[in-house]
Amino acid sequence: MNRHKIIAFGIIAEKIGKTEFYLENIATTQALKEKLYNQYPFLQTLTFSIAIDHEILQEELTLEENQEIALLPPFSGG
Amino acid sequence: MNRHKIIAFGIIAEKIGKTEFYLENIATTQALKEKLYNQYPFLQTLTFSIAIDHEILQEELTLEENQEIALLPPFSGG
Amino acid sequence: MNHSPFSFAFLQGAITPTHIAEIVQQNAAMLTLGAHSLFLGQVRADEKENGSITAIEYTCYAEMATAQIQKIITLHSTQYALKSVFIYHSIGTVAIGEICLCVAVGAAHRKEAIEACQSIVESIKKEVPIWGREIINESTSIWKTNHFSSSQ
Amino acid sequence: MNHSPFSFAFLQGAITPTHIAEIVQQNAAMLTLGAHSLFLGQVRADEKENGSITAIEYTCYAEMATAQIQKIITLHSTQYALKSVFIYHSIGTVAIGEICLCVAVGAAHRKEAIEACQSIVESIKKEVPIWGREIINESTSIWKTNHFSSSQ
Repeated sequence: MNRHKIIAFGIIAEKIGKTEFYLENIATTQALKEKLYNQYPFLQTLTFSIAIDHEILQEELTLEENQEIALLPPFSGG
Repeated sequence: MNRHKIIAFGIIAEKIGKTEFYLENIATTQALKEKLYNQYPFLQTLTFSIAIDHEILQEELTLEENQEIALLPPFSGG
Repeated sequence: MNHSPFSFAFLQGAITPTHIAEIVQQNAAMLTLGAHSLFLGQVRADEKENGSITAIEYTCYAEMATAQIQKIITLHSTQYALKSVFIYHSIGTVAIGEICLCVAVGAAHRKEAIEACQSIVESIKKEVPIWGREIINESTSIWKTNHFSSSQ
Repeated sequence: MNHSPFSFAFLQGAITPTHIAEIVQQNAAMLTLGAHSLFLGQVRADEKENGSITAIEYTCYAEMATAQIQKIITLHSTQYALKSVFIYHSIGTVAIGEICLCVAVGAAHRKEAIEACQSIVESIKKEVPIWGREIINESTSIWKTNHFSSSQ
């Protein structure tokens, strides 16, 4: 069984009420998104990126142990 | 008889050895240029502008009393 | 202050005119540098539905933001043959009238300095995980949106 | 320092980091200003035939230069809806590594500030009667040439 820590920022952290949580048994980024949409339906209507180990996800991947998974709303620095 | 004061800057002042001089009996800007080219032949091979009362000369004009006539080599500020 | 001519730091709170002067001073030591181009972002008292903005609270994904900015610096330094790049971004609360971003670029000639500075500012707004929450009053805030968002 | 947000001055000798900080400070008082774009010109130790440059000596046609810069400020302020324009140019001797020109523009948004600053710098180099004499050593100097010259 794998277990991934997910960290959240900005409006996503605000809406889910925490800056980190865990998801279990997600083998791929597709499975990750399904689980997220299921658990937090508001994410279906929000633009956001997923970063795996600080790299923005560009195509679907198999997830590995100890990766840092982050949910990033649109950037608004500057 | 009219008499005009001419002021010179940069490389022009350096080459003629002074920053101001007088020319007499010049009724137009064409006459001014002829006299300048005659008196300082190096001006024929140098790019420069003439300013009349702080305005760059765009077309030939009749000169009036008490105008400030300036000889300006290419600008190199900044 | 970091003494490499290519450096980035998050600063807690506002960036001050003194910080800017220190950056300018560092560039002045470089005898092949002919042009500095600086961009400073400042918090505006924009009017919103429930009142006007009084401050922006910045948060970031620190490790990723730092990595992204280092990439932006490396990319631009090479592409534009830059002599120096100094970047500061605020974290935490920055009040209206205060500076939250400084990008200072040094190059031999003005064309490279100006183009690189502008491109770095756009890259920071697009590619770096920083978020601003616009504070209206004690009970209201709005998540800031940039004119573009990440293409993901 | 002039307290109008649209001002120009010739400074004797180099422009210092403290002058830059003062300009930044003045913009910080403006609550509708969101972007500063600054350009600083610095004297480079370029190699010439008889040695490398050690300083530039600036002279100007003061009345005309001031009138031209005021025109440039008015034109750009209107065209780009600027909140502030501060311009300093050095007169006299400026050593290598020192700053000879500062153009600092403030606007609501970055696009206007950056474009206006760049255009003002180009206008100053093209349209303002200032001349630089590059000092190589005690007996040699060369009149500086900008990348373009007056079209007249």
